[in-house]
Amino acid sequence: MITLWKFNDVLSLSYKIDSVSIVFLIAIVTLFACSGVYSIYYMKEKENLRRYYIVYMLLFFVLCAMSCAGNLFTFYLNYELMTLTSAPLVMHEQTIEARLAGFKYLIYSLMGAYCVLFGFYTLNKYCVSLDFTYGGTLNMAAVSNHKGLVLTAVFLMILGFGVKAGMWPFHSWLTSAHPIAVSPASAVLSGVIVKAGAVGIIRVVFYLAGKDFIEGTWVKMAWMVLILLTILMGSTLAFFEPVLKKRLAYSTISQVSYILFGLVTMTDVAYKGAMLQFIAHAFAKCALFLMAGLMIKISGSVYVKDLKGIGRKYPLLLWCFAICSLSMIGIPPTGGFIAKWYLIEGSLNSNYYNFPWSGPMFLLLSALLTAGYLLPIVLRGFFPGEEFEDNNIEKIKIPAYVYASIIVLTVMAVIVGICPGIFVGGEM
Amino acid sequence: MTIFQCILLFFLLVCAIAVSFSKNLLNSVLIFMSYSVIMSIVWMLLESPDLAITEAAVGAGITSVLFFVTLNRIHAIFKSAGKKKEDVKEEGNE
Amino acid sequence: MNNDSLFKRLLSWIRESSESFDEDMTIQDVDENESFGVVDKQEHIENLEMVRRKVYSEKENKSMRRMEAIYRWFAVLFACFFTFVLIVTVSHMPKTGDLNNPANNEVAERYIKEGLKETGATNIVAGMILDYRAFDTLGESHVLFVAAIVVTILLRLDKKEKDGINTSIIETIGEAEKDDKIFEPKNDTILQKVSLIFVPIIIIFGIYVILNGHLSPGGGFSGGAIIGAALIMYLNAFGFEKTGKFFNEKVYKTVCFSGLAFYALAKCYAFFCGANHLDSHISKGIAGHILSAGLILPLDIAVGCVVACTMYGFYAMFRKGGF
Amino acid sequence: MRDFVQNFPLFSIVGCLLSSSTSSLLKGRAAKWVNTILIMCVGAMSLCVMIYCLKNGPFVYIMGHVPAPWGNEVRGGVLEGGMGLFFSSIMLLSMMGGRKKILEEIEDTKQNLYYILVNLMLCSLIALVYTNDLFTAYVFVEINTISACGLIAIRQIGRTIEAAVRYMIMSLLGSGLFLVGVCMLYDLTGHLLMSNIKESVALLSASGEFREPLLITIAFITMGLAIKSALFPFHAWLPDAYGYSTISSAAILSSLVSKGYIFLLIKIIYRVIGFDIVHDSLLLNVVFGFSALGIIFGSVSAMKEDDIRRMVSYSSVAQIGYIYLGISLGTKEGMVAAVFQILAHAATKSMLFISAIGLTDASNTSRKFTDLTGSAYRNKIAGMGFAAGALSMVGIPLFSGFISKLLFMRAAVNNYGKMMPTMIVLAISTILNAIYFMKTVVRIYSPERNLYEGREGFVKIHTKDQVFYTITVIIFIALNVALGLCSDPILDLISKGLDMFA
Amino acid sequence: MFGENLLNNYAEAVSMIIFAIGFTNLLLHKNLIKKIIGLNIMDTAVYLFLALKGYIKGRTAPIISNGVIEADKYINPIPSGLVLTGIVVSVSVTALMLALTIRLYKRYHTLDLDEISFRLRKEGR
Repeated sequence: MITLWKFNDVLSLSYKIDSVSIVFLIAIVTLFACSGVYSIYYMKEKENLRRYYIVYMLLFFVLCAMSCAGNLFTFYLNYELMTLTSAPLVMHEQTIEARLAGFKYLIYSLMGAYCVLFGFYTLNKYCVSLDFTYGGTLNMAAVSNHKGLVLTAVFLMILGFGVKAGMWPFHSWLTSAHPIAVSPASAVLSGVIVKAGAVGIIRVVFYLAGKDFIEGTWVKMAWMVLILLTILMGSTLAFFEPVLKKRLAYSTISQVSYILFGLVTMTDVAYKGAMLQFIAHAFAKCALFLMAGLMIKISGSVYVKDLKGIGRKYPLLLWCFAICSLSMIGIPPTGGFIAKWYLIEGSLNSNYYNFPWSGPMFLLLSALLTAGYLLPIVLRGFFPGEEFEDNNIEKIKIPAYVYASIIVLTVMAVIVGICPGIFVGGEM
Repeated sequence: MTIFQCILLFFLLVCAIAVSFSKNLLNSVLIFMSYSVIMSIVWMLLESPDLAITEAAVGAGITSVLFFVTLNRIHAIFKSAGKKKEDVKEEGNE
Repeated sequence: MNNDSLFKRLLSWIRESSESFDEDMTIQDVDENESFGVVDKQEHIENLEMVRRKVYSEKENKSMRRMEAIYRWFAVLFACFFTFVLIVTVSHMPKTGDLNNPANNEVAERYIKEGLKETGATNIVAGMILDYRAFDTLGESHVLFVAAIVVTILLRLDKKEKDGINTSIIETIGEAEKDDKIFEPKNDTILQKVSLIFVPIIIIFGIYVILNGHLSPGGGFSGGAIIGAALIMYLNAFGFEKTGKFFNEKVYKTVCFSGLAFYALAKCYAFFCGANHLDSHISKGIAGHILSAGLILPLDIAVGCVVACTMYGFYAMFRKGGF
Repeated sequence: MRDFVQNFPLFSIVGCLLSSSTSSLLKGRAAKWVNTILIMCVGAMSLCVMIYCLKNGPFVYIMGHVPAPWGNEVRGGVLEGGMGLFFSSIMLLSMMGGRKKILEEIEDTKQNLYYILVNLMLCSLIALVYTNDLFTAYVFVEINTISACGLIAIRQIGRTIEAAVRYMIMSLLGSGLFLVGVCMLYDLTGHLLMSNIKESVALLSASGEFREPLLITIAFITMGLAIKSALFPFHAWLPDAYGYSTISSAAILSSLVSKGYIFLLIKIIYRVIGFDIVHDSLLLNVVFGFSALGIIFGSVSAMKEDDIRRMVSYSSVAQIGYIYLGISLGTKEGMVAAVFQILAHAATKSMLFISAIGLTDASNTSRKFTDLTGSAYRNKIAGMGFAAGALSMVGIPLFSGFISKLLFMRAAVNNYGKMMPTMIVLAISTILNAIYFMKTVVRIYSPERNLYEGREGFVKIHTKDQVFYTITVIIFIALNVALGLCSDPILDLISKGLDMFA
Repeated sequence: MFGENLLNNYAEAVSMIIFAIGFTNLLLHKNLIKKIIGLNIMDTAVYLFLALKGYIKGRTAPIISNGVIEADKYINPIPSGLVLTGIVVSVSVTALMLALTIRLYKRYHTLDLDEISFRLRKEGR
C-alpha cells in the first residue's frame, strides 16, 4: 500500500495490487497493445490523430492507475478521470450524432458517478477506513442503528457502477456510443471500460461492505432481478439487431451481466467464474470489435446482411470471428465455456430462494440466443449460398500486423479456456 | 404637550398613507415635504434639535428639490401643474 | 385631506385598472418627448406602438389586469401583516422615556459626564459623532462621496453632438440643454431681487451653523446642506452662466478632494494616537469658546464644504448633466 | 504601545478611502495603477494580520482614544485576515482579467470613476470583515451597496440601468430591515459593539426577558442580509446585473459582494447573537427551506438559458443557496463548509465569468450558444479556463467544488433532521449542474469550421495578444486546483478562525 | 399576544406603522418615484423610532448649558448621533435612485419596472 498524497484525514491517494487488479491489469495491457497496433492501420486516413493518440495513452494510464487503486477515493478519482478521457474517443468523429452520443455517455456516467459519490459520503461515516480489504471494513457498532441508510448507500453505489457496466435500465448509452466510436475505441470501451463498472461493484460489495452484510437483504434481491433482466434483455435485443456493431454492443450488455451474475451469487466458485468471464469476455469482445471494424471497411456497410461470403476472401478473419463467437456462447475449449461452467456451478450450490434453478436457466437461454445472433454471421460468411455473386466485397490489402493483433487476442481467449489457473489462481 | 405630539403623529400617519394613494407625482412629493417638516417638529419636541435642523435642511429642502428637478426631467410636472403642452413647446423653441 | 376621502381613494385605487395613472405617467409624456430630442426616436416609437398594442389593449391582457388587482390587494394585506408583526414587537419593548431602559446605561452616562472634558465640545452629540464614534462619520461622509460619484457616472454628459449616439441611453449635451432651457428663468426680476437679499443671509446662517457645530445644535452636515440650498437658489435665479464663473467642476473636485482627504488623514492620526496611547498634540481649548474642541471644528468645516459642493453638484447634474 | 501589525486594519481602510478620493483628480491610467497598488498593499497587510493572529491570537483595536463600550472598535482574527487576503486577491485577478473590456465599454472620461468605485468597494469589504460594531457595519454595507450599483450601471445600456434599479430596490429593502433590526437590538441591549451585545443577549436569553422582540430582531437582521445577498426569492435582479455589466464588475459582484454580506451574517451569528442561541431556533429551518428551493430553482433556470453569461449567473443563485444551506444546518461542520464554499465559489465563479468573456470575444461578442460552437479552439486559454471551472462546478475531484460538496455531505450526515433533504437537493442540483455545464463544454469544444468560414468577428485570438488575460486565467486555474488539493490547511485555518470568533 | 407596554409605546407603534407603509411602497408600488418616496418614509420612520428610544421624560437636549454636567439632566445622546449618520445615508441613496430614474426614463419612457421587463421580453433583448 503506497500513499502518494494525503488531501486530508479521509482523502488520500494510495495504491496497492491484489488479485482483482492483476486480472484487470492483464486485460488492460493486452487490449491496449493490440488495439494500438490495430489503430496504426485503421486510423490512417482519419484526421487529428495526435489528439487521438494522446487521449488513448492518457486513458491507458488512468485505467492502470484505477486498477491498482488502494482505497475508494483513489478509485473514484480515476473513475471520473476515465470517464472524462474516454469521452473524446467516443466523440472523435465530431459529427452531430457523435457529439450527441458522447454527451449521452458523459451524462449517464456522471449521474452514475453521483450515485457513487452519495454512497461514498455515507460509507465515509460508517466505515472504519475506506481502504479496500477483503471482507469489508464496516464499523458494525455505528451501522447497527442506521442499517437502512447504509444499505441504500450500497445499493446506490451498485447502481452507479452498474451504469458503466450497462446494467438495465441504464444501458442505453452503450448502444449509442459503441457504433459511433471508431473501432479501436469501441473495442477498448467494451473490453475494459465497461468492466470498470464491474470492478467498482466488486470493490464495494466484497472489499468495503462485505458480502455477509449484503447477504439475504433486499439489496441482493433487487440487484439480482436487475441482472437477470439485463442478461435476457441484452441477448434478445442483440438477436433482433441488424447493425453489426450495435449487435455486438447488446451482446456486451448481456455478457458483462454474466460477471455481475457471478458476483451476486456470492459463492467463491461463482466469484472465480466471474473473474474468468471478465477476462475471457475482454479478449473475445475486443477481437470481435476489431474485426467488425475491418468487416465494415471491407463491405462498406454497417449491416449484417451485407457480410455474406466474406469468408471466401478473408478466411483467416472469419475463423477468428468464429472462435471468438464460440467463446461468447460458451463452447469448449474457449474461455467462455469454463467461465460459464463455474458460474452455473456456483449458482447451483447457492441456496437462495429459487436461484439455483432460475439462474442457470437464464444463462442457458441467453447462451442459445447468443448462438442465434453470432453464428449466422459465420455461416453466411462461409456459405453464402448459390445465388451469391461477390461484387460488393472488394479485395483490400490488410497488413500482417493487424492480423497479428487479432490472432493474439483470439489465442488469449482460447488460453483462458485451456489453463484458467494462470489468471485466477485458486486464492482470492 | 402629549396632545400636540399625538396630533403630529397622526398627521405623519395621514401623510404616509396619502403619499401612496395620491394620483399624481407632484402631489406626492409635496405631501412628502410636509411629512418631513412635521417630522422635524416631532424631533424638536423629542429634545433633539440637531436632528430637527438636519431634517429641515435635508428632508424638506434638498431632497424635495431633487425630486422636483427629477419630475422636470421626466416631464411628469406639466399635467400636475395643469400647464398646456403647446406653450411649453414654444418656450422651448425661443 | 380628511379621512373619508382617503378611504374612497383607497378603494378606488384598489379597484382602478392601471391606465388611469400609470398610463399618464408613461404614454402621454411620450408625445412631448417627440418635441424634445429623444435619443433614438424611431426605435422608441416602435416600442410605443408595441406597448399601445400589447400592454394597454384591454382585450389582450385581461390576465394582466387581474394580476394587477391581485397585486394591489396583496400589497394591502402585506402591509397589514407587517404592521401587525411590528406592533407586537413594539408592544414587548421597554417603555418610552423610562429611566431604567437598557439603552440608558453607562455608555450614555459617560458621554454626558466626561464628554466635555474628553472632547471639549459643549454639544455632546457633535462630540460623540466626531470623536467617540468618528469611524461611522468617516464612513458616512464617504457614502455621500460615492453617491456623488455614481450620480456623476450616470448623469454627466461628455458626448458632443458630433460623435454619434449609438443606441445607448446617453443623450448629447445639446439635447440636455434644449431639454433644460424650458425651465431656465427668463430674467425674472422679482426672483433675482429676492434672492439677492436672501442668498447672503442664508449662506451666513449656514456658516454660523457650521462654525458653532460644537457649541450649539447643527454641525457640518446641516450647515453644508443650508449653504448648498442657498447656492441652488442663486442658480435658479441667475442661471448657469453666472454660477459657472465662480463654481465649475474643477472647484467642485478640488474642494471635495481636499475636504475628504483632510478628514481621513486627521481621523487616521487621531485613531493611531488613541489606539497606541500616544499623545496627539491637539489642544482641547476652553470649553464654550469658538476655537475649541480640538479636531471637531476643522472637521465640521471640511464636512460642510464637501456637503455644500455635493448638494450643488447633485442639482447641476440633475438639471443638465454638468456644471 | 501595541504591536505595529495591529494598526494594519486601520491603515488598509484609510488607505482605500484616501486613494479613492485621490483618484477623483487623476486620469484613467493613473487611477488604474493606484488601484492595482492599493489592492496589493491591502492583500499584503491582511496576510500579515493573519500570520500575526495565528501566532498570538485575535486582537481588538480601539478606533479613538476611549475603550469599548464607549469608543468604536475593529477586531482582527485569523478568519478576518484570511478573508481580507482572499477578497483582495480575487479582486486583483478580476480587474486584471477584465482590463480590455473596461477600456472598450466605458467612456474614457469616466475610467477613473470606475476605479474609485472599485477602491471603495474594497474598502467596504475590508471594513465589513474587520468591524466590531453593528452601526459601522450598516454604514459600510451602504457604501458597498452604492458602489455595487455604480459598478453595474457604469456600462450604460438599457439592461444594466434596469438591473441597477432592481438591485438598488432589493438591497434598500434589505438595508432597511437590517437597520431596524440594529435599532431594536440597541434598544434591547443598550450597546452597539458586538461583544457587549453578546453579553447582554446571553443575559436576556437566560432571564427569558424580551424573548419575542429578540427573536424578531434576529429574524430582521438575517432577512435583510439574505435579501442583499440574493437568496432565492429575492434574486430577480441578479441575472441582468451579472449578465450585462462589464466583465470585471460581473466577476467582482458575483464573487465578492454577496460574499461580504454572508460573511457579515456569519460574524453576527457568532459574535452578536451567539451560535448556541441561533442553532436551535426556528429561523434556521426557514432559511434552510429557502436555500433548498434556491438551489433547485437556480439550476433549473440555468439549464433553460441559451445565453452563456446568464447561465453562469443563474448557477451562482444555486451556489449562494449552497452557502445558506451550510449555515442553516446549524452545526460547526456546516459553518466550515459554508465558509469553504464561499472561497471555492468566489474562485470558480469569477474564473467562469472571465473565461466566458474570452469565448464571446472570439465569436463576434455574441453570447448565444449557437455562435459559441467551437470557440474554445478560437481562444484556447479561455476554453481551458471555462472547462476547468465547469469541472470544478460539477464536482470532479482535484478541483475545489469536490471538496465543498464533500464537506456539505459530511455536515449533513451529522445532522439527522436535515440529512435526507440535503442529500436529495445536493444530488439533484449536482446532476443538473453536470447537464448544463457539460453541455456547454461539449459545445465550445466541437468545431464547426465550415459554418464560420470568413464570417467577421469569428477570429482566432492568439496568446500574445492577451498576455494579462492568459496570466489571469492560469492563476485562476492554479488557485482552483490548489483549493482542491491542499484543502486541509485551509479548513484548519477556517475552524481556527471560527473558534476565535466565539 | 400583545405585550404590556403597548399604550406606553404608542409613538413607537406609529413609527413602526409608518415603517411598514414605506416598506410596502418600496416593495410593491408600481411607480418608481413612489417607490423612492416610500424609501425615504421608511428611513425616517426608523429614525423616529430611534429618537423616541433616546428620549427620556423631563430631560433636556444634550447641549451643556452653563456648565451643568449631571447625567440626570440630559437625554441619551447616542440615538441622535446615529440618526445624524443615517440621514446622510438616506439622502445620498435618494439622489442616486433619482438619477437612475432619470436614465431609465430616458431609455424606456416609463416608470413601471414590470412594463419595462415586459417590453424587453417583447423586444427579445
